[in-house]
Amino acid sequence: MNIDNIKKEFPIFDEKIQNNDLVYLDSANSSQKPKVVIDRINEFYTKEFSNVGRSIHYLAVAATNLYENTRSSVQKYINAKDKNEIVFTKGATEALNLVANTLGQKYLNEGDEILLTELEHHSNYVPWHYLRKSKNIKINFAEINEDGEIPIENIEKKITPKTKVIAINHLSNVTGAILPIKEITEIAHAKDIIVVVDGCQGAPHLKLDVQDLDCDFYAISCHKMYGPTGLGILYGKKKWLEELPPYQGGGGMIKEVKKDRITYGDLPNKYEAGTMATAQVIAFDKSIKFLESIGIENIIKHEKELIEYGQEILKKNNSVKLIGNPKNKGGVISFTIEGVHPHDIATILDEDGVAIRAGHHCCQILHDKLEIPASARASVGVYNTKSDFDQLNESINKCKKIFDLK
Amino acid sequence: MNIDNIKKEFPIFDEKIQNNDLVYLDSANSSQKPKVVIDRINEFYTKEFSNVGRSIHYLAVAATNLYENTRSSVQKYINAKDKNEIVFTKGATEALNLVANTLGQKYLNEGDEILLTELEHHSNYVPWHYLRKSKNIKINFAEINEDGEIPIENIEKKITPKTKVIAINHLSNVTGAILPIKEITEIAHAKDIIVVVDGCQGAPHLKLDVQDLDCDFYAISCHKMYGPTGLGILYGKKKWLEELPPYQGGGGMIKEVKKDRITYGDLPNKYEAGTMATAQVIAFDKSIKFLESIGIENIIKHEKELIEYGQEILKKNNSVKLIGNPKNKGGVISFTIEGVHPHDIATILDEDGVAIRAGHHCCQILHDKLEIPASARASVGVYNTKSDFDQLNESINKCKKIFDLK
Amino acid sequence: MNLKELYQEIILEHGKNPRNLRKTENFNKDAKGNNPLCGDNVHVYLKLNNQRKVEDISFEGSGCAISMASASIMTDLIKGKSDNEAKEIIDDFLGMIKENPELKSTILEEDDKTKLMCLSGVKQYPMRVKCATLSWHTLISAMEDDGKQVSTED
Amino acid sequence: MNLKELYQEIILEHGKNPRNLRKTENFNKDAKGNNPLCGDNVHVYLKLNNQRKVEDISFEGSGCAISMASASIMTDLIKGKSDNEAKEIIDDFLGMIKENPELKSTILEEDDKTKLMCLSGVKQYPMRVKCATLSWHTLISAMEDDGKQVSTED
Ligand SMILES: Cc1ncc(COP(=O)(O)O)c(C=O)c1O
Ligand SMILES: Cc1ncc(COP(=O)(O)O)c(C=O)c1O
Repeated sequence: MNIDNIKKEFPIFDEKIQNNDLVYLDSANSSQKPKVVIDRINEFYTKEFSNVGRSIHYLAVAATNLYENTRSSVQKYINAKDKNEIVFTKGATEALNLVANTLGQKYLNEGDEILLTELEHHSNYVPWHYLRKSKNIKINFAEINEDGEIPIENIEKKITPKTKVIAINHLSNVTGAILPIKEITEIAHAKDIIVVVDGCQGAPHLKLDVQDLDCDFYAISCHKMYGPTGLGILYGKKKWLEELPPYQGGGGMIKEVKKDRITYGDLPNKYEAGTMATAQVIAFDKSIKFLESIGIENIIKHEKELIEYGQEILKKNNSVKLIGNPKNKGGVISFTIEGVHPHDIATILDEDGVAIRAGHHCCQILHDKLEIPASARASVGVYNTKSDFDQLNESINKCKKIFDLK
Repeated sequence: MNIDNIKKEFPIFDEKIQNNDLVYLDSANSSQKPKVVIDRINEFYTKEFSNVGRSIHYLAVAATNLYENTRSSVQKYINAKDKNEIVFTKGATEALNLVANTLGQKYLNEGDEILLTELEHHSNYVPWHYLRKSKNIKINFAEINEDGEIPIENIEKKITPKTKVIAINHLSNVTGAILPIKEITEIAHAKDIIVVVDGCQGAPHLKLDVQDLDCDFYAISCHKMYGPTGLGILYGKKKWLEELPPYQGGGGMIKEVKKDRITYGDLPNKYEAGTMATAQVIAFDKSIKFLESIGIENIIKHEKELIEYGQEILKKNNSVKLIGNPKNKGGVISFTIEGVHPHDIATILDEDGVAIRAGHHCCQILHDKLEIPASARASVGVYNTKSDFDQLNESINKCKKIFDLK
Repeated sequence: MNLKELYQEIILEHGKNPRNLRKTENFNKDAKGNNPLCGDNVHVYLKLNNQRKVEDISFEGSGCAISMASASIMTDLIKGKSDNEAKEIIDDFLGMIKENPELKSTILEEDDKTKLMCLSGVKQYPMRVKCATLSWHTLISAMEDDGKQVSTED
Repeated sequence: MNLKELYQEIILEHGKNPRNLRKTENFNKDAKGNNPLCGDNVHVYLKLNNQRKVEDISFEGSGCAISMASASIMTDLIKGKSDNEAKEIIDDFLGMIKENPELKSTILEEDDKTKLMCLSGVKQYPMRVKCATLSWHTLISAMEDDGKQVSTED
């Protein structure tokens, strides 16, 4: 599929938003959905619906096969060694909670330390904070440099003999900085430190090879990856998923249930309690196929060009101040305008059909560090074009006019 | 909407399943979806998609309103006092895990007792079992009588001064027994015992008034209620949801995040961490509207007629042995055939397009008690008709023939 | 929708140069408010004298033009009023933002009413309503001084 | 699909009157297997003598016609074989269920092959394959005697 006219695969762009064409620059929040994915959901509910893994009638067998098929597709897409290293969750947030909770149950002890970075999303901080409360575990933060990156030295500096886990972003949803996961993992593993990667922004925009990265866990958010809402994925190395205790308990994850004891099922069932997001999992196969049909190299190239163009144009616009300047940067540009609060920017841009996000983007630690209460963020997906940034810039100028800026 | 020809609202019945009409008797597992619900998902992704509660652009505002709108619809449908007593989860299993986990964190202490029944689904046992392991809490089981019911005396008998929680099924997914929740709650509350109801089978099939039932928590599975997969609901009394700690941590559930402390948001955000199942929540509004348009009284009447007819027909069939005979019974008939294993029954029925479930239906405790390894189960939804039971009976006869039974 | 109605001259001016953006010395009532969605926060300080008159009112915080203007105008209008008058003005303002087309109170001068009405532009911007009302809800909380932190997430 | 192929005479007969459904006295190897999805479980007992010959093999458990017949036929054919022969037969059977159209092993008599081939009907019923293979996987586990419980969920 050619990325240059990929936009037509996304039906939402046929719509007018308050009489404007939609300029969607909020993909880091959630991506739009291609027709193939929407159609698959529709088709499944219309012609093939059944719960999976429970009944053995025709529809149930077919649905179970489709469900497991997606697991295999994901395995291949991220190059996991084993199909059972793929666990479906309700989102990346649940995936990270699962890891923190089960490590807390079995692996971490009072006084142990967890290393995060100042770039972490709340979803990769609050679950660890729980362990701080319940187990007296210490949390340290690797600092950003002035470009909004986390240089590897800043990680090394904060590793102590008590560090047991490093939990880090793959691609910052504010500065766009891409973290050197492979290098971090090497350093960490040499000291027996587990590496948990928040791959929410990495998975849709970077080449993913978990064996190459060698991280122990990788969390994915499917709705940011051209997939349905209500679905996430946890990749975990088999040895961990086998060793750690289960997370939620319920139907489907057990082996034997007696009044006085319970044994748990094997992978991947052990971590998939209750009826799962069947239709969403089945449709997500189409998201993977869609990404494959474009090719991740083409996506990376396309998004790099877009971001370079966007940065260039915004840098020329005085009043606009870009946040961070990472050498290795993904499809996110955050900025402020001196004298205009990001919420006012977002409202004024919205009037032209330009959808961006304003706020702290679930990264309060970072905004505190930068000493700003909020920022505006434009983020891209496969469907964006350079003209989207032209429109963004034009609307920013309108904003400046309203606020009487030069 | 007239329930007598409601089947045409469900597109799946236009399909042929291996050249047969679909006789779907597996609704207790998951219900089929009406066109209005499928179309709503389609429309939302096609024309209106955005994440909710984060951005402030047009699509995000509209989606957020739709999302909250479903919350209000659910509140009205179950007659909750407050909109914020409705929490969206990924399923009933997660809802029950949430309750057990947060009660375990704050309310329950070593030596406390939890009272379940022998009718409980694994999803309403395993989460409590975790507390047995982590907090040394004791689990007791109220026994079934020979009709497969839980008479109120059997509950009372097992209450001790240490009982802190009673967690019970509203409607058994094996025997169909409807439990007298209101009476149980009265007895429990007189002794300051919290009542948690597993409403998976109750919500789609019974009149729901949580204020009248007066239970403290009620868990709902949306995919069994003509709604999308990957969605559940936890109803909780406000005082509990306010008092108990949060469950999963992440974006959207916080108030303030600092490097050394975190405060949590108010209800309902406190319990909705991360990106939620946006499209599913929005579409579920149509499921509620669909149920309302038929009227729960009509549904109850229809399903009662079906079950009486089904029982009558199966009772006449020698070889068939019904499991339980509750006076107050919902739309579930479980049975065995002497000399034919339930899996063989299911396979043979499937050949005629008759979809039932075979196994322990996530109720191993009950099957142990009944001293059977498995059973066959036919369960109904609004779309079933008496002729479905005629076909069931005919296929059972085919089964008997293959196994050479009289 | 109409950006001109939202960002009227008065709003922009108050947003840029908010009045009473400071901390009242010897305040005897105060409360904090925040909006977790956008990170806006405000701290309102109040000095009620023995006659239950608002001798001074001020605020600290940061936020968008709408929320700063709203807090600025609010503090301007409330200063010098009795606590009952203040409550009437608050109710009137919140009622206007919520549903009423106009302000009803007879306490305010026409001039002051005009200022407040300028904030009515947010009605067309549901996500911005909270920006306009946060400082007002926080003021209520300060007057009741119940120690509860106001949140406008809902 | 074809129910007649699945439920052949031999299957029904073995299902109804399973051979070796008992517990070998003085067994020296055993393993348990279960299928959490359907609740089937099986316990295989083995007595290997000094010449590594299967002196006795038996099983306990409950399950559908397919799984009972499969365990019954399996125990019948394995009895008296050396452990290497047993392994070859197991591989052959599992290979046939998985992909091969026929059995390849030359160890078995034609008659015995016919019996085993009767189980090939499950190929058309993916959810039932596990029923046919559970006892075989459990036998492997017993022979390796690694103390691990077999599960066929996967
Ligand atoms: C009585 C009962 N409780 C709990 C559950 C679990 O619900 P879910 O799988 O939707 O989480 C079910 C359905 O499987 C059920 O029937
Ligand atoms: C970097 C990062 N981590 C975690 C999350 C949380 O993902 P989800 O909301 O899908 O659970 C997000 C998205 O909001 C994110 O951008």
